[in-house]
Amino acid sequence: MKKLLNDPRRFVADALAGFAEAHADIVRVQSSPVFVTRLRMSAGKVGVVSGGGSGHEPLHVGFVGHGMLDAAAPGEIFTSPTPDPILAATREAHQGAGVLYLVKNYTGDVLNFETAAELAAMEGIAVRTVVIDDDVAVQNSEFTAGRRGVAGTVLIEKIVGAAAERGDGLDALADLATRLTASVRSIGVAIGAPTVPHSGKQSFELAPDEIEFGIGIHGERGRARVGMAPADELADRALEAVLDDIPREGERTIVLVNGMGATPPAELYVVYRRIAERLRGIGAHIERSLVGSYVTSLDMAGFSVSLLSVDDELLSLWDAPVRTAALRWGM
Amino acid sequence: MKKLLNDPRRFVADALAGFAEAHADIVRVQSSPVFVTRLRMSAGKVGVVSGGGSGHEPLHVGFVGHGMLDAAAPGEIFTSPTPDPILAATREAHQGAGVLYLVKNYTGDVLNFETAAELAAMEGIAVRTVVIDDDVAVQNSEFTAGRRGVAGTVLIEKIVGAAAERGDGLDALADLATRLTASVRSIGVAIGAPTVPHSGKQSFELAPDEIEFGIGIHGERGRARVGMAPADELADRALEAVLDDIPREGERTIVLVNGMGATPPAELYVVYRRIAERLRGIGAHIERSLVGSYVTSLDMAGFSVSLLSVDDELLSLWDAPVRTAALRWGM
Amino acid sequence: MILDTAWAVAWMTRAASDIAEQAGELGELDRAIGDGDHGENMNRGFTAVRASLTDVAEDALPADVLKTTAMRLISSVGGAAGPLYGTAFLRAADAVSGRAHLDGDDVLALLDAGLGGIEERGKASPGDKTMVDAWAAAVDAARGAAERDADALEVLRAAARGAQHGAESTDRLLAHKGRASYLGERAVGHRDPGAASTAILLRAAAQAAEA
Amino acid sequence: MILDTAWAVAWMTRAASDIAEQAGELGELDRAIGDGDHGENMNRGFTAVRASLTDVAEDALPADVLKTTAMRLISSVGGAAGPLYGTAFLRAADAVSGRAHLDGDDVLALLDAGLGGIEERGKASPGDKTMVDAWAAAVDAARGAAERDADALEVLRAAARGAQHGAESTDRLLAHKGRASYLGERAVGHRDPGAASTAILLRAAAQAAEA
Ligand SMILES: Nc1ncnc2c1ncn2[C@@H]1O[C@H](COP(=O)(O)OP(=O)(O)O)[C@@H](O)[C@H]1O
Ligand SMILES: Nc1ncnc2c1ncn2[C@@H]1O[C@H](COP(=O)(O)OP(=O)(O)O)[C@@H](O)[C@H]1O
Ligand SMILES: [Mg+2]
Ligand SMILES: [Mg+2]
Ligand SMILES: [Mg+2]
Ligand SMILES: [Mg+2]
Repeated sequence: MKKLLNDPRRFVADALAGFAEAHADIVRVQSSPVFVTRLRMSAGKVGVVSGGGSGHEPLHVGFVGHGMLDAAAPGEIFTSPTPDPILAATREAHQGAGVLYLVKNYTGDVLNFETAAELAAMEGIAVRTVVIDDDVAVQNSEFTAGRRGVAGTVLIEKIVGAAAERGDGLDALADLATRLTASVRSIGVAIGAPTVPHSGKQSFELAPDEIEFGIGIHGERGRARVGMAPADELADRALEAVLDDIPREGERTIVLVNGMGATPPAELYVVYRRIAERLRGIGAHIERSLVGSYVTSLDMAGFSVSLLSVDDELLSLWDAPVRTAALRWGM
Repeated sequence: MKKLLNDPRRFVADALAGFAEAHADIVRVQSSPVFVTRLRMSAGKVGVVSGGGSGHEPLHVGFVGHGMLDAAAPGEIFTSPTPDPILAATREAHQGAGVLYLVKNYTGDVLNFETAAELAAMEGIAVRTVVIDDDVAVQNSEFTAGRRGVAGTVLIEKIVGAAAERGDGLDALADLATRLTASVRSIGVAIGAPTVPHSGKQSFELAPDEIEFGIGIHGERGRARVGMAPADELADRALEAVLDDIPREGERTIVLVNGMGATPPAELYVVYRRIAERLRGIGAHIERSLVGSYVTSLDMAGFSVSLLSVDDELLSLWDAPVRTAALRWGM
Repeated sequence: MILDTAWAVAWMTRAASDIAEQAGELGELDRAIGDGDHGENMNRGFTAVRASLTDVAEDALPADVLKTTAMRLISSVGGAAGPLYGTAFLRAADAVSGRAHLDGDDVLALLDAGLGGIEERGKASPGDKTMVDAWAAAVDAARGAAERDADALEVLRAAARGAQHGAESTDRLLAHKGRASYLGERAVGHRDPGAASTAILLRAAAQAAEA
Repeated sequence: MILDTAWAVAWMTRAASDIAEQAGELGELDRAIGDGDHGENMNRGFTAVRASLTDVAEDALPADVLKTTAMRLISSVGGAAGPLYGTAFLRAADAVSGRAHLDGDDVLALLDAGLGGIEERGKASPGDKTMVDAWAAAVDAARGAAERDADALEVLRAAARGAQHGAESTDRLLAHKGRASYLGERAVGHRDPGAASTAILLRAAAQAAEA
């Protein structure tokens, strides 16, 4: 394992400390328990809180700030945070108008946020939770833990954060997040496995000509192991999987082509070129796009594609000013 | 070689096409010859033009836009562009006030921009060229090609771009760029080699416990091959090399911790934590920072550290609004 | 040994060292069909548990130890296993609250309550290839022993054997809960890491009673 | 064969196929002490040169072919080699402008002008471990032959042999120009890729004259 780190046990703490230093104008990183809040809360606003395992940076801590998240609780590498930091984050994010949890659908995240919500309720904080499950790689059936929450989360956090900033109430925000969750779909492709610092081992082994199609963001295996193929073919297959599953054919859409951590920008743009070409081909309209590494899996190589169906209102929320470590415009 | 691409010969073109699609609100990518311009030029402003080999994205094309570059000429992978696209970019960037070339110090870049400048002059366009050579890994002696231009380039492009936007004239801008070049120093460390698409081979081979200290951004070997070490130790050594060389001890500084392409954000923040700690330790003040992958080497793993000494005026130029694909704030 | 507070502390202490010893293997199981962190998670949790059990109050009951264990697991494990084991030990504590010495029926009640907690929070049933398979097999075996009027140690031993069989039984299952459920057929042939850690924990309970 | 326009075209055509054939090796040389693109760069350039020489005007002179070659190299190679070879062929064209048939002295003048162009633009001297070493050795050998009143073919053959020796001589040198100069001692033992491509180009010139 070759990584820029000191001790695997210090990795999350060191990275957060560096993050705190680098973005002291936007966030504050608290310790015992560890969570991240924006520097200045907007009084009276509904708090939007997320969190989950570390190793997916900039998700979630990089999206704390004006117009997006009020607080985030980062767990250990690929491990949901415990209820304590979520509760502490909730208390800070609560400005009298309640708190919305945006939770990626993993058993651990769901359970720990659930406990935090119960504890917050006991303190008189109104909490609503929306579980995000955008990964079409996983069947959403009674026989699985349900679809996973992956890169589409960023799109939801941005839009819900903007709606919170404009003053929407807790129930309206929960409804919006629920609606967004129903309109976003993603799928991931790994061409190289991540190495978890603690074990020093790759999460899975790929032959030189193999890839993992439908990969999760924790190195959980996907739909199938298949042969490596040209980028256009991979993009086509990913897009098809998303289009097969997305409700409404997404005539107006926001597209996210996301890097998994070890994939350089040029390769992501190669994938995006094809996605855009194909969407044009079926008459869809890309209203906005993001191409970059926003939801990573440590040093996994590969990409994911997310599509979100949008209308004018969602677009204006997307365009609203945002100032976070990893997403910033309009201010 | 496992990369998201179709055909090595199409790689640069495909990536640029995707880049054009994704950022059609900011840039226009022109073909035959290939170069990138901002969507709207500011009339009467000095044009700021850069360029160089591809494979370093977002440099330079990702820095074309309001408040930074007016145009950029991307070459083949790791290969300087020829004079034609530079000249074409120059013509578009010329809004009556002349054009400043910001050129990284490589024989190829210097010669091709030189030829373009001659041709531009024949067309009556005033051109000034500033060669950036911030890499302290290389001795600046008569017996080398001189120091290389590396990640510090981003800092210079941002500040010079802001000065151009506020209306500075060509000579003032060239002076500013020259002054900045004298005040910025960088060094890079590779923990994994990049693979050039055409050859399909890694630029160099590293044993599992080896790294390349003082690496260039084209996989050119550095000062020495040394043993892998904890991130803090690597950060210390890199910082020392930079501090040894930077004029004025850099009491007020902008710090860039740059990812080489395959290094995820968390690892960069681990490095930044240490850099910030050490700089505080010697009484230096980090006025601003950038942590992210801004000057990459395809899928090389590793980081570089750049320091730029600043004063109030430079800081206000740094803070001025910028709207490019890869750097954006204030608008 | 009588199953008193000292036993409960011994259980958790032994569990902590067994988990520490086998964290690598648990991680490997999770790497195969999950995300590789189960050993690390459990080790972090039981290290915290052990630290908080160094000075148990004189008048503490077994339930207090179980409750402390639960709270430490909830606040230090994270992931799926943290809340599930946390709930299990909370319910277990509840099931034996007020009791200073546990008999065979108490042990059965403790285990059964733990199982109920996990099933309820995880919405999992036996056969879903989770820690529930190990717990359910442990409870079945413990019930058989208790019905034969075995003593507490015998009930614990039966539970430990049951948990081990339950864990082994997950090898051939498809997963319907947790991360392994994404894998479909590809999970078959691999043991569920949570079931494996349950087997370690319940074996520690019996061994603590034997010592 | 007389060194006329057909020879010049044959030279570049042969150069194009030799470079294409050895692009991999040139890339490897550059990968060792540079950035690995020299083979790719030269191949892209000479592919463009070959394409632009398919319909040379009837009244074209050798100098026209050299000039076209220069322009295509400048506009398609990029990197360091593009402007350097471009300048070399521009100057070479200039040196034989107006001549329909080149004799031994013309060949020497052509090569010497090319060398001068490279030295001037690259600010390199013999011994710096660059293409200059191959060109300089070629010019020296060509001069020796021309002074012995050798014919044009003989001068070309001498130049080709000289270039090859010059390229080989770079193996043991430290580099003072180009990317290899960053390597210090680590460049020793490796051949300069530009010197190697020069040897290929000048051998092609002789072979085109022999055919
Ligand atoms: N819904 C569930 N019900 C019961 N047990 C579950 C459930 N989901 C997961 N588990 C158990 O948790 C174990 C995984 O724990 P761990 O790896 O620590 O958490 P995570 O899956 O969040 O990484 C699985 O092996 C399984 O035994
Ligand atoms: N200053 C110089 N003078 C003469 N030749 C040079 C100089 N710099 C580089 N070269 C030649 O150029 C060759 C490298 O060409 P190439 O790999 O195509 O360009 P780049 O170095 O830009 O990647 C070197 O092997 C050397 O022969
Ligand atoms: Mg986990
Ligand atoms: Mg090059
Ligand atoms: Mg796990
Ligand atoms: Mg080269």
